[in-house]
Amino acid sequence: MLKSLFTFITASLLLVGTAGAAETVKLALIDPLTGPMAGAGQPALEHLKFEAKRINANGGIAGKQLEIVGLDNKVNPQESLVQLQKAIDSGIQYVTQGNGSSVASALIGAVGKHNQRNPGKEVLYLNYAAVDPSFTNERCSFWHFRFDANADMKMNALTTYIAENKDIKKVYLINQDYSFGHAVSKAAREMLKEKRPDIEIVGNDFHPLAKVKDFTPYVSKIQSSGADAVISGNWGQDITLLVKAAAEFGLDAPFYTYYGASSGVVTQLGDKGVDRIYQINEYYGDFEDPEMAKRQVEMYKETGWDFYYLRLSTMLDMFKKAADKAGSTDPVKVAKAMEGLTLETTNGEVVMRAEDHQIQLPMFMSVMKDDMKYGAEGTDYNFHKVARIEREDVTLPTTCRMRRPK
Amino acid sequence: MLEIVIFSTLNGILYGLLLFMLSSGLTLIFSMMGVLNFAHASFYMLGAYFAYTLGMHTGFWPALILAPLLVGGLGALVERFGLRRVHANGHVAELLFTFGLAYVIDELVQMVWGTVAVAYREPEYMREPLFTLFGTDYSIFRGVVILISILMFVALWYLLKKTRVGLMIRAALTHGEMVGHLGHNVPRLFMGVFGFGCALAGLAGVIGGPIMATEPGMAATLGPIVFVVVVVGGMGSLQGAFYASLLIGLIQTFFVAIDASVADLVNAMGANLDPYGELGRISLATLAPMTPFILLVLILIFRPRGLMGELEP
Amino acid sequence: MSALSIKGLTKSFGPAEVICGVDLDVAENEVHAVIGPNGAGKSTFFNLLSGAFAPSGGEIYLKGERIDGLTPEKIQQRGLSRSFQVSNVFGNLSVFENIRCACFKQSGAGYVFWRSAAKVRAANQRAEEVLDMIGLQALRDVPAGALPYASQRALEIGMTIACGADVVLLDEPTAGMSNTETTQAINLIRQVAEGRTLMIVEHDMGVVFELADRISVLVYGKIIATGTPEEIRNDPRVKEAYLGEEAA
Amino acid sequence: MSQDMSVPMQPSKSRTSLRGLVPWVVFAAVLLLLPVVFQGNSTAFTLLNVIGINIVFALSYNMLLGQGGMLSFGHAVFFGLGSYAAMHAMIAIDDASYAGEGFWAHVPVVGMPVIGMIAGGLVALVLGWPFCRRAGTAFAMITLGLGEMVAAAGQMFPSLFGGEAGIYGNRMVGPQWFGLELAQSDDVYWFMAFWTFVAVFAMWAFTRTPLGRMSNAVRDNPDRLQFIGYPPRNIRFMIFIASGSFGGLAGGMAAVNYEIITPEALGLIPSGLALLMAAVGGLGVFYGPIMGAIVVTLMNSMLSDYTDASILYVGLVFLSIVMFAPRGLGGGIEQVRVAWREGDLARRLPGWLSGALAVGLIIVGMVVLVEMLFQATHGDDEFAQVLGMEFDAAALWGWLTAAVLVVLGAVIKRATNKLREDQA
Repeated sequence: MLKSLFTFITASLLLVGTAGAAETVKLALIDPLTGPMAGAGQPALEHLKFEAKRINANGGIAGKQLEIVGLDNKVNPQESLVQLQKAIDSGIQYVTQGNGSSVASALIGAVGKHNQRNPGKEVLYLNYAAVDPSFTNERCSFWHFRFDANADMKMNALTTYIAENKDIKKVYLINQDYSFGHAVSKAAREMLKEKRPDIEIVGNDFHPLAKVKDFTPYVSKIQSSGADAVISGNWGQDITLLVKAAAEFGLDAPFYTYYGASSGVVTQLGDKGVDRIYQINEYYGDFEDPEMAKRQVEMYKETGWDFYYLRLSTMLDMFKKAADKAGSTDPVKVAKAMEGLTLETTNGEVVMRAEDHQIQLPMFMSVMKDDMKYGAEGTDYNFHKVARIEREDVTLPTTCRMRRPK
Repeated sequence: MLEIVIFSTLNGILYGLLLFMLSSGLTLIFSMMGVLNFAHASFYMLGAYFAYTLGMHTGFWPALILAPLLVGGLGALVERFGLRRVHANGHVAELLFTFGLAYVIDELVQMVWGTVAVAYREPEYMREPLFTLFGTDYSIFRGVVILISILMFVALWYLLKKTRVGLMIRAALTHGEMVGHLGHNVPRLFMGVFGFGCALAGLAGVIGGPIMATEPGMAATLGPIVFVVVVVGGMGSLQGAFYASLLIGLIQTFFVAIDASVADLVNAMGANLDPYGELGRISLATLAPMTPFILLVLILIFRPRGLMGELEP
Repeated sequence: MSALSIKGLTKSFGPAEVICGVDLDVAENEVHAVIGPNGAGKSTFFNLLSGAFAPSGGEIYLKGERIDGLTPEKIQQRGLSRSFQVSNVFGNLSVFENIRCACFKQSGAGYVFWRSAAKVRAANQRAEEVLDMIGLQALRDVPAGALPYASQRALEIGMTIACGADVVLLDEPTAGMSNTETTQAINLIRQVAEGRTLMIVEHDMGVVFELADRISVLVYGKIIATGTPEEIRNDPRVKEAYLGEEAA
Repeated sequence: MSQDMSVPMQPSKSRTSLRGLVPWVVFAAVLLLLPVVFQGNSTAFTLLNVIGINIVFALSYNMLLGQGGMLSFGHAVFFGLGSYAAMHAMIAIDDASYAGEGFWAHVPVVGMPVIGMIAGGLVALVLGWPFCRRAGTAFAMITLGLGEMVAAAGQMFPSLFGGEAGIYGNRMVGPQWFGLELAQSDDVYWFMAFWTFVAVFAMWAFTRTPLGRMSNAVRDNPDRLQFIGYPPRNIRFMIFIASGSFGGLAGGMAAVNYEIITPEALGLIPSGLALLMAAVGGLGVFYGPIMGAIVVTLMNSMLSDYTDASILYVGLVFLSIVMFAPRGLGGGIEQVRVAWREGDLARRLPGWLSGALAVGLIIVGMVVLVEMLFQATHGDDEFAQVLGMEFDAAALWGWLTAAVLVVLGAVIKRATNKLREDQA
């Protein structure tokens, strides 16, 4: 009796799960939607859904409607593979992720193995924010495309900007204790020694990812080191709480960050952040382009989140252009079409380098300012552009030797 | 160098006092009812969230009183309709109940307040510096936190040592049945103590929320450390919990503040560990989150009754 | 050589001295009863002999070998086992399993995990014998916690002798039993006594005088008299201790 | 310690009669039939593989709690370290078979659970002795400390634990035994089914050995054990090693299934999962944790497709079992089996059925309540769907139906309580 009951329950539950209309193409976002880093994953999901409407409005992906599926991985690589398997089992062939290079490295491995074992049912992984340089160098994979500048490219742009600021003599590095954090720290030390040998690195701290709640001990260490500037690659709650503790303790050294405009920073800091939090990113908060301004207003009204992830829009636009060019949503064809693809964006032309699937785009240094035209998180603070670093100055060579399918 | 020592001590004491406020309630409940309340940190979280919601309407100080009362009331209801029912099945069942309760509270909080951290901040005027030392400000709020926790420790000590209710609670700590025979309504006493313990956790939440970030994961991070405080401090001993939480607070803060590696620490004590080996290279800062649990295992092996406790868990 | 010899045994809990210097020798195969008013220290005395408490002073020799201060399992391994005044059995295990657990020690099979317990022939056979002896074959599969009172007392005795000890301490084996149950218990104890040295703590004078070869009277932690049942019955000191001043 | 949590164990007759083998034949039949039922449905196979791992994990946990009375909060340490050992072995196999020689080149990936078992056992052997001094709260606390310590250590030794990214390997390496290529999840299923059967049978056989009986004795009455010649600490230590070994075995199975292991798998959350599965399934019955593993795994992975509140339901189910059915699902079934065997099933059925109906009504009422609460707070779809019906949080009648269902259920339960009492 037990056996039939069991089979009946599982079968009925599973049948419902696999039903899916034929004419949509699904893109699964595997990112933290709960837990300490939900502030990084949730806005990405809302941004994708918001932009998917626009994509579907003008023709969708090779004629098919784009559907976004959110899968929560709580920033854990093992849970991510469980969600990946779930996505693959329900027929999804496109996966995107951005928070945590540890997760990204697991996804690259898993997608590679899956495609090798299931020819004809390949899966493509579109990475919008995991910037560990190795993914487009020694560990590059045909099935992985990156739509954000990698850690070394960002540090290249960041250190060029810092080099011009003569009164910075001592720099303190603080990063998350995993592959990405160590990559940022290594690049910072190497590039600063090369561009400004006179700058002294007075601290090089690593703290566990997403676990530190109170950064005061680290801030008092920075304060006593007499640093003129702090460089940090932290993202999500790790940057919000770090700058909050710094503001609270009256640490006046400026912060040069990768993700300084993460959700929560502007609200937490208020005026204490003005002219002190710098960010190197592919976009900024001035919204000079009216089309982008319209999207910011609409998106905030609809979802309560700001139009922060321009790179997600670029990703979807490129995905559409490649699929339309290939005339199909088959991952292998789309991947081949996307190699070397150029796209005209609000910041000028960007190109997906065929050699290592690393996007080449201009970067912007921006700093937190008050009474901005389009404030973030309902305040009137946002990140104002202070410098544009052209694509040629950002780009770096690659050591990738990619194995392409026949 | 002096600056690091001063500020680390201040931060350590603050973190220790917060841990004490959180674990004092659990010490009472754990030693009197033998209930290992796994949901204690969840009540701490509820305190923070209630203070956030109430604070918007009533402001900080009224919320400082109302939120713990609300959490205490909730705790009493939980004891009355849940824990009491499971009491008959023994301590394992009580523990499993609180384990499930922690699950449910964490999920309800996410349902009501959302999965992203809530911007619960101390009031504006409290962010100004109380004093500035070596260019670092120490905010008024942190001073208030230290004040409140010291006041709470004194009040709790006075209540236990000097009042009749305190006498009854201390008697029930070791001889529960005898207190029953003396005509005190022990079930109501348990309900009161459980509610009071949860109120203490709620109070810790009200002042801990702004410092430790109010988000659904805050219970999970502090949960295990609270048990360390209670066991290391010793069963039934409030002073034990006080010293244990200060000890853990200071150790964890100094491990982060000191810029040394395991090799430096060990070699300072005469050993010669290769500073670039995999073990030697670990910085004390990364070792910091592990220190409370090393302390717990060591105490349970070498001094099971803890610093000040009389009876073993 | 005596089975059990106790020299100057003392035990105090903080200031209170419960056993104040006991000297006693129990011969081989003797049935020795220990009687005395409530609170005389009889149970503490048994706890000292079986290792539950460590003595404060004095020595205990089991068949010539010193055992005071050893842990209960070491004393049991040297051949002394005891029963409990309050039934102390494995509640969720069946009667047969309770007895068989006690039998594992003799065949050294307690830690075996590579063979089924049913295959440890020596232990199973011994358990069946003891079950027959204590007359609980009918209740062999009933969980020990669900047994009626008298059967639990019989199981208590069964587990004590199943360990194969030759010196057995029985702590009030017939407490709370009806007359018929007491007579059954007496026959059982008589069977148990064959080839073993027995010490019994008992209140029921009928049982004591029926079974005991010799009796010791313990009052306020001291043995005031030891002798045959006849001597004890007529001993003035015993009457005085039991019946108070006016009897003397 | 957990006296009333466990239903009395009915020992099978001493001679293993044919009747004793029936459950194993049925179990084997189910394992053989499942791939036929779910032909080509890879979601089902992924789920069944996880259920297999969780069954072994929950049963190995119950060797400690249900059988030995030792409540542990660090069981994931053995699972995690067993998984790490198996993963390192897989990497070694990959390197060795690439080079074509060396010991590891001959070890098949299907043997990983043995590596996991050895690792788990060794860890328990090395760490266990100071832990087993006392059961009860002290044991719970010290295992909690161990679990959190090892999880924190996981971040520190990159070569051993791989830091935040963990360590991953490839299961399609080395010599393939039984033609198992382990490419697709249905291929992995045979690997899982085999090891699940072997582990479950071994753990059941363990309960029939003298040490297995002695573990029940140390659970029921550790003090009496001393007086029949066994120090309780020795018995607990050996059970600790046995339970750690089978925990490591489950870890080895997980290494092959997921091909990745991160320090997260060593902490309190997976240890809590083991406790959850064993308690829901029933601590006092051997097959309890098997049912618990199936129900909890299904709820954890399938339910989240239908409702955002899936984890809340897991918590609520756990709470209601601890409060209303402390013997868990297994305990309930054992009651029915015993009643059926003693032939008074007909007499007691009305009481049970009415009780089940009452509980069913309360559950449906609660589910409607929770769904509407979810939809009201932050659901994006307008209606809460429960069993096909739609409830709108704004409309009053939705809340009314929920309240009526719960009250009706409670009334029926109270009314039939009397019926159940005098039937007991």
